[in-house]
Amino acid sequence: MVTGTPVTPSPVSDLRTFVEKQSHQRIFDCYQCGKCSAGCPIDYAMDLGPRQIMRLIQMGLKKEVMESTTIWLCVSCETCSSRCPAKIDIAKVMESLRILAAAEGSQPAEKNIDLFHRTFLNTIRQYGRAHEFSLAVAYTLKSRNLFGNLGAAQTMFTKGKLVIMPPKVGGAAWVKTVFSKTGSTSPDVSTAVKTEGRH
Amino acid sequence: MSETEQIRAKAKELLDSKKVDCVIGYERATDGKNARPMFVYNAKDTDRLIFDQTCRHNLVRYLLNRKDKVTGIVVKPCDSRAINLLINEHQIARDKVVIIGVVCPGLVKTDWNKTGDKLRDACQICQQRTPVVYDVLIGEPKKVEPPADAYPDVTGMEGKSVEEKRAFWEKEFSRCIRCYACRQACPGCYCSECFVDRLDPLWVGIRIAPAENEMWNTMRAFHLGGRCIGCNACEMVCPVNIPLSLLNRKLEKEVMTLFKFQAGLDPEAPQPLAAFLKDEKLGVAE
Amino acid sequence: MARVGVFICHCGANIGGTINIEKVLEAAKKMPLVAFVDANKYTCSEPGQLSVRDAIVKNRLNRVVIGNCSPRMHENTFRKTVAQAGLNPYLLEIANLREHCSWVHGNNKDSATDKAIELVRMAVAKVGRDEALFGKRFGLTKRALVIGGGVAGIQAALDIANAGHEVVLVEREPTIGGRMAQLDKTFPTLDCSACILTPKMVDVAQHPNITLLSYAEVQEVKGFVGNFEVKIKQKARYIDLKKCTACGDCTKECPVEVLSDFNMGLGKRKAVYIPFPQAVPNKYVIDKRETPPCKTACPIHMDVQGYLALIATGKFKEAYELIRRTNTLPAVLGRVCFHPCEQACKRGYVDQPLSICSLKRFASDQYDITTLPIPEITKTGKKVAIVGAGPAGLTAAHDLALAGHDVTIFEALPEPGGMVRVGIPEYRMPRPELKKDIDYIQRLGVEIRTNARVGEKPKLSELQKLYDAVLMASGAHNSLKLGVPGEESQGVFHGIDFLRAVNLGQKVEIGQRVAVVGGGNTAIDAARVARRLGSTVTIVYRRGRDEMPANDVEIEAAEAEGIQIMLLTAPTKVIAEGGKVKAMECVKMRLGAPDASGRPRPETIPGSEFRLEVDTVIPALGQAPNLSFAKDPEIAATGRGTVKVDEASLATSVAGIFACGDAVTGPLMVVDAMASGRKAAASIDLYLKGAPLPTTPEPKAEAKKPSDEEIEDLKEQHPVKPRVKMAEMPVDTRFKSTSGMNFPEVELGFTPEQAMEEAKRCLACGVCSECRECVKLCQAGAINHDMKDEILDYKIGSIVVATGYKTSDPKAYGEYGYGRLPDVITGLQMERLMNASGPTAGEVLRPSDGKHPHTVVFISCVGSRDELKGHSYCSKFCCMYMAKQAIMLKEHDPHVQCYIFYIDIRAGGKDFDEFSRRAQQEYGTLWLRGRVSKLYQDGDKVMVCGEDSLIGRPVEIAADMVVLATAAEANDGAAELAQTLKVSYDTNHFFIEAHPKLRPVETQTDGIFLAGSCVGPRDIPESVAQGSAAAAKVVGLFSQEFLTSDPMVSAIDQAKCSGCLMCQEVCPFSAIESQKLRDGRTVSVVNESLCKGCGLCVAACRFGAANLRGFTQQQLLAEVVSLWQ
Amino acid sequence: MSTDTYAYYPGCTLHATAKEYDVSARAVCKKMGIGLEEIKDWTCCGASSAHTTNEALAIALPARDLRTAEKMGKPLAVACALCFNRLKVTEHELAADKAKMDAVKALVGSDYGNTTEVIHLLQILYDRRDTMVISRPLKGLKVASYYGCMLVRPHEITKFDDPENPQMMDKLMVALGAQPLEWDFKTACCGASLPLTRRDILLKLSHRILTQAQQLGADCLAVACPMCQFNLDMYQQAINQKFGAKINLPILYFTQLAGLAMGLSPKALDLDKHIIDPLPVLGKKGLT
Amino acid sequence: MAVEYQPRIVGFLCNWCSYAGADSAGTARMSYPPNIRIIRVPCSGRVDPLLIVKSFQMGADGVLIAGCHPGDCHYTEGNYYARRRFALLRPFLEYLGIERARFQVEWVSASEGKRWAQVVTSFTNQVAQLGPRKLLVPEATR
Repeated sequence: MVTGTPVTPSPVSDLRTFVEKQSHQRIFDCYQCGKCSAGCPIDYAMDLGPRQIMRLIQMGLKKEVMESTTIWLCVSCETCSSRCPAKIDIAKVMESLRILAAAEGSQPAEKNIDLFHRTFLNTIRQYGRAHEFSLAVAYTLKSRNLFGNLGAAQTMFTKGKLVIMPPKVGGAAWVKTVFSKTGSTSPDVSTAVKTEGRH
Repeated sequence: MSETEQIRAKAKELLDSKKVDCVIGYERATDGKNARPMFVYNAKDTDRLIFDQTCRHNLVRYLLNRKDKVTGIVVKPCDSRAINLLINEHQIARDKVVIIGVVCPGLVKTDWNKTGDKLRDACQICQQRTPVVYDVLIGEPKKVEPPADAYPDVTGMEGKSVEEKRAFWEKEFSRCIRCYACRQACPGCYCSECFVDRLDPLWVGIRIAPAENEMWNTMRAFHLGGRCIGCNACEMVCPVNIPLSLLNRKLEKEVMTLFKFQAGLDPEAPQPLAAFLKDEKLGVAE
Repeated sequence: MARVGVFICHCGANIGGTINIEKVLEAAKKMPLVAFVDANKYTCSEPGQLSVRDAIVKNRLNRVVIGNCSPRMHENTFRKTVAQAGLNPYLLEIANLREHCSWVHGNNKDSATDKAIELVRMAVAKVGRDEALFGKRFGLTKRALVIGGGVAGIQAALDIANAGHEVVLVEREPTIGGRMAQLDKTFPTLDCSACILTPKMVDVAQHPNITLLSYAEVQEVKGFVGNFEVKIKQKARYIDLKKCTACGDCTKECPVEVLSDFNMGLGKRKAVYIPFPQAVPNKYVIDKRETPPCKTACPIHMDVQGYLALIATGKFKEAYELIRRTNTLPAVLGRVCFHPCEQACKRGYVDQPLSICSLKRFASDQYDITTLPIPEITKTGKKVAIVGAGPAGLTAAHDLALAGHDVTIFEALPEPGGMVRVGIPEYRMPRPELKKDIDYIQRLGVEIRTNARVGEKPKLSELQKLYDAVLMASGAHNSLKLGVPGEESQGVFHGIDFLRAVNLGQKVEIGQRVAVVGGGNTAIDAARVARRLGSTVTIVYRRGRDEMPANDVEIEAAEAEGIQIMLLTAPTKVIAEGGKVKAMECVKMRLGAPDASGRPRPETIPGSEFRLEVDTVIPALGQAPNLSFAKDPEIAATGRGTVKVDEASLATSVAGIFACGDAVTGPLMVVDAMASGRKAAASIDLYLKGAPLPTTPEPKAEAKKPSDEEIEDLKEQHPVKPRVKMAEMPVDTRFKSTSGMNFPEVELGFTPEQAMEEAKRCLACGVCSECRECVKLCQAGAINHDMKDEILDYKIGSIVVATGYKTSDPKAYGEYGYGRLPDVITGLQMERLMNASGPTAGEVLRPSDGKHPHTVVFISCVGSRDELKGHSYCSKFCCMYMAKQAIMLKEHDPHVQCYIFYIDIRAGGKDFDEFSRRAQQEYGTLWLRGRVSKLYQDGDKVMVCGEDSLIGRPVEIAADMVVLATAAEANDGAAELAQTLKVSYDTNHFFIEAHPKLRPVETQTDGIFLAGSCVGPRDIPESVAQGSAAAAKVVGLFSQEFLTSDPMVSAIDQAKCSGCLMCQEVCPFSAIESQKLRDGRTVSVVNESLCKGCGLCVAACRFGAANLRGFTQQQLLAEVVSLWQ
Repeated sequence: MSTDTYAYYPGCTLHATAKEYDVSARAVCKKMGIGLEEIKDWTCCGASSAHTTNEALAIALPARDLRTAEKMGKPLAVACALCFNRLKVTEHELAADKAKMDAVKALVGSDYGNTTEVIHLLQILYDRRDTMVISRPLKGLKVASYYGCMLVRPHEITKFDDPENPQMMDKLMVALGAQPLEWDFKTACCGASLPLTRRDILLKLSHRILTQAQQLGADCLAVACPMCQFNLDMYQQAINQKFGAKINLPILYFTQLAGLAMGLSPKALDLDKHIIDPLPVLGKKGLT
Repeated sequence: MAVEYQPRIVGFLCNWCSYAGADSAGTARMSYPPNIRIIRVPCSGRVDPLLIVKSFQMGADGVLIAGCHPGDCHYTEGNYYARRRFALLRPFLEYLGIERARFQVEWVSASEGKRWAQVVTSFTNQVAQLGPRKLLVPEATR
């Protein structure tokens, strides 16, 4: 629950405008039935449920939204979207909020998750494909969570599932260029990439 | 025995036996080359009757003024379809006509005082060589193999761009002098008061102006949609040579593809615009 | 000279807020014919109308344009207004400035104003061409039709009837009462639904002015207000309403049980049933669906489902008696029938068809036929001779004997039974069983003379003299020849001759190595007999396995017995030495294009000849009739050497002589022969009575294959359960002859347990199995299984539609697991559980284990307010009934704790909100705000995952039972009915009222009114109120002696009409007739009382003769042209 | 029957943590005469990370692989559920938005037409389940089919079975002679990409799924998603520790079970690659 | 999309379905382009081709006919005849140089206010894209 001093709702907010444009979802279609929160497997771990995020967007309370753990904890399992009686793809809304956060470089409430995703993308950028080993190593170092993942690593290794050598792929070069073309973060491919015939 | 002789013989027999009180046929026009309609009331006049490739008039039109009397009439295949049309529209009764059907060699281009030997364009692509209805048939029934495209002229027109079409018809229609000869010649145009003559509602302005002409020519053709039997009488009488058949035949083609219907073949079949199928797909509102 | 007054309405800010009225008035002033302009705040208000009237009078206006809301709203209002000012009401036009302009262009005031000006200009142009119109008066039938017998319909019917008018009340179900009858208590008063409803239902039944047609449906509605012509289909109830006393005896022995729809699938009911004890009419009904495919497929249409149902319930005796009703040779058909019924059996599409044939045999095995009573037979004194004691002849004899004729059968062979006796080997058809069936026929008084070969002694002509009718049922006993060289050699036996000899116990010398030629049942029989005679047997067949005509079972059995089958092989010659068969030369075949019989034509493979070492050849290629006896009198034959008969009557070329069976058709299956015999008997009976013979053969009924969807459903409902296999003789013991050349029966038949288990597999396609047990039990003799649907015609003056609603199917919500999780039920199901006349007699028990639930969770809006899986609308009464059920549950059992997940509590209504709060205040129900997202089974609990959005935390509740408040939907067939009535309906198939606020129970069609939930979800008080409201409308209508027709109808100008009659072809109401004028012309004229003013004739009329008043060509053209002025 | 050679997109994990999926998939398809041609130089689909932070990438990366498949002119068989999801989403987004399509063309090649048919391996096997030659029916093996999120959601994009109660894998199991369990967690989330970051959540979610299956007496879980397999398999001990549970459920790929039923050897199906050793259970049922 | 000029559109709406549908669009305050001028007719089958040709001749940029969905006609059959008539007229007008897109028939029921708004919007845009029609000179008599 959002507590604190009285808030002044602003139904027409930049936040809502951005989200609606980015996610193609109609925020005001939500009538707060709560089915999203009810079905969200991670709701219990979030400081705000998906329904509350929707509400906060409706009210234009950006700060609360951007500081919530919700948008980072969402794993896009789409359970909410597949059951929303208002046909809102809530997962997509969450996605758009992460994109907004990235674009604004705001401080994520779940640093590690953000970090994980960035590290993951970096491995792709390097090799063209994901490489669990280097991902694990890089992430572990950056997150300073040295022991958490050792166990898993070992078992995997013994099972011969852990490939130490990163993959060599023909497409790697291409991937690099795409990364540079699309920039580290960009909301929409069509805005990110300038093509002929578009002005 | 030549067609002409056969026709004369039949006409004579009909008049002698009083089966009919008039035979409508063709006689030689005063230029000695063309043909013109002839009403024979007297058996002795029958030897003036002729038939050849100059007999272009669709005589069926005249039956409309003789609804109650029994009439003998000489018809070409296209004309014969007009008889079915008029029966279908309850304008004439089958038992009031004795039909002398003639297998058609196709008409030649004619003009005053001269006859060509080239077939008329319409006759070149015509597939109806034998009358569809008759009491006596003159000549041997002919079957014509339908070509790949029965409407080359229409298809050509369809190929044009909107601008071209617009320009084309503007050129044609602006020539129209609204003499209504086309209407008078047409066996299907028998309205007691044609929409173009109506002052209330005033569908078409009285002025001779392209916009008005367009309205006239469009609706004349559309009123014949699913009814035109393709005798081409309208076009033949047009003093300014507007290609009216190009309009008629477009509708004929559409009616064929949309409703699988051809006018004048069956006197019983309901007209396409007075019938429907509940779940037909016609490409509107689908 | 037209003087037009233009009046623009501000409609408060609705129009004025968007459109610049001043500008509009300015523009209007300048329009042609306009003599006066003015604006009002609310033109429809009393002062507004007054100002219009004054203006008309003061300014001598003779035409009026009003720019306001949609004409569908206030056209009539202002027609009256101008009429009061002395103008003809039709000299008025409306410019729709609100719905079509200000309300849709609010974002663009300027262009809205421009548009408004043009709309007004169009109206002015049109009004300029308006003419004064006058309606015609016509009479009306003061009888009302009420469609739907729910509480709304009941109320409407009663009110109309009490006002002294006749009412026809049509209800689709067997009882009236509708949904309300299913409810237990009603909110907010908690009085018992039945207690307040049933008295009304009884009133309906007893009211002298009400004709109650239950189990009936409206099929067609013609005509117009005051003069509707309605066709109503009265579905066959199979129970005579006058005789039925509702004693319920009929249900006692009914073997069929199906889920009770009245109890929403909780609990079962019989095929003959009454929905609930207080049903009105208080009469039973038999639930009979399609004719079961087995019955249709059976040539003698046996009540298959019937005797299966009886066997399943252990009523073997009754089963046999039912079989007897249609089948004269049960013991025979129980063994050797090719059972087309089994091919048609729907269970076959799930796993395997029922073993109908064997079950029939089982029934006959159970019954001692010698104890079968002989019915009363009244003799006619007529005598019939039958040639041949085969299945056809015997069946005919049986039927004729029952009809009271004296029947004598002349049989050429020493034993009766025909092919069944001499063609089919004993191991398939034990003689004693056959004898039993024949004995019974003899007990009916039929005389059978064996060794009496008609043609030799007696002659056919003699029979003709001595008997009143003769039936030729002489069968087909001549073997077809192989037609290859050497066929006459010693050691060649033709199939049927061979079998006949063996079956008559004659000695037949066959060799060690036998080749049987052919693929039919005869071939298989011959082979298996030869095998039993100790030979090694090879079957030679020219086509492939799939083409073999013999039953698969037989073929498999043959192989099991070690008989080799040589496919795609044909004999070319029989090689003999010293007249004795030494071998058979064969050639290999390949399959070519299909032949006439549809089977691939076999072609020889040149050079593939080979030699098959055999000493005996048995060609079994089929049989043909022998008609040598039918020479005097000469009986006409067909090219195929069969008797020529009349298809319908089976009469031959000679009067009084009939023919049936193989003699007519060539070799048939036993059951076909019997069918043919039965048919012959029927026409002979007619012939003897001197009645005319049938002239048209009855059409061959085809059992239709179920659709793929249907098959899917069947698979859903019925788990795979393979057919019960009956015991067979072990192969080795099969060949020990019982006596002489007779061998023991291979199939040993079902044990009672097996039989019942197998019979239980029946899917009961027809629901009612037509076992006719109920008929025996009904003392009142009210049951008639041959009842047919009938069509009733009524003249009706006005119609009230009250078809109500149904609840949505929650299966759309996979996350709620309805149908999978047994303790998840719907609200209506809960009503039944709580109801004293419900499946649990009012004790709320959970379906899974019958325990009392303690934690019950309600979920609202299942199917409502859900764009994704349901309807966008709110079903309105769910919140209230959830509260009610929560309260009642607590009343039933104080230990119960209820939770209600709601989104918004919709409790608008007198005492509603108090009631919903009482559920929490007094009964401790907890209202939780949020929509449940997931239900799952956890042990014997149903876990409910929701959110309480007020604390913003997820909620999990372990429930014993979950109730889904499913949405209220338009009833089945609502849209179709709307089309029949030509009233409009919305995308949810709810009917559309003429105006949502001002005309809530009217439709756009005069004389048709609406009541209750067919318009949208309504609770009881509203439905009742609407019922009365609709009734009031009807009574109001009926209070008039005459109605005035709408003058906006077509007229045809005779001067212009050329009589092409196109208008008549397009008129949907046959309102246009031909008329011959004095001048001899035939023209069209409009019958104004039939014309509905659609104007199709106008568009169809090239001559400009047809015109539609109020929408004339002139008016519409003026509107078009005005746009460019 | 539809095409019999497919372009094949294994996805990154199938070359590492989910090797056994790749192996068994290839083995089974070989056995069934289904050709799998691994597309050349395929690159990562971007997984969940791309579309959480950079939609441009999330579309561009899969598009490249789609184009390669399009060039091969064969439908694209996908093993990893997550990849399948991303490829489908891309296909969908590009069809819906011309601007995006143009942008993507600029990146992957102007000749790309977005015509590739993306189909998941499970679908392929399901469609052919009647033609399978079952030599070792999985008699008495109670299987809890676990579909996870990525196959079935969002339904209007993946168009894959019923998102709430899918049946494909269950029906496939029936065809294999196994006994699928009717349970309610077929499409519940296992914790997805959280193992490294918020393992607590992962453990909780997976725990609930596993206990449900255990309570219903499952012998093993069948999965179609490497991520699910990894989470449920790798962290079972951790779950047992954390929640004091005694769960020991092998997490098998449906391809492995299919292979088993078709008589392939456990070795050929890499059944030894699992953390929770399936062999004991299978052995008990006489399936090894 | 941007409408650069304001096309003039004539709409013939049947009273029972489409006109009512347009009403409900209004009641629901759905906005659509203001270019259409609605002429109310009892049934789409009432619309004489003369009216359409006349509208075009007068200078209409587009003509829209709207009636009940097949099967729902208040007069049972009216829209079936309309469907045939206009199926024939449409290609004929195109043949005369009036683009197909300028003449449209739609089924809109009384409850489909939303659909009506969409129909009008897309038709208006579609006509607007074609730009003004070239009329025959001099323009028609009024």
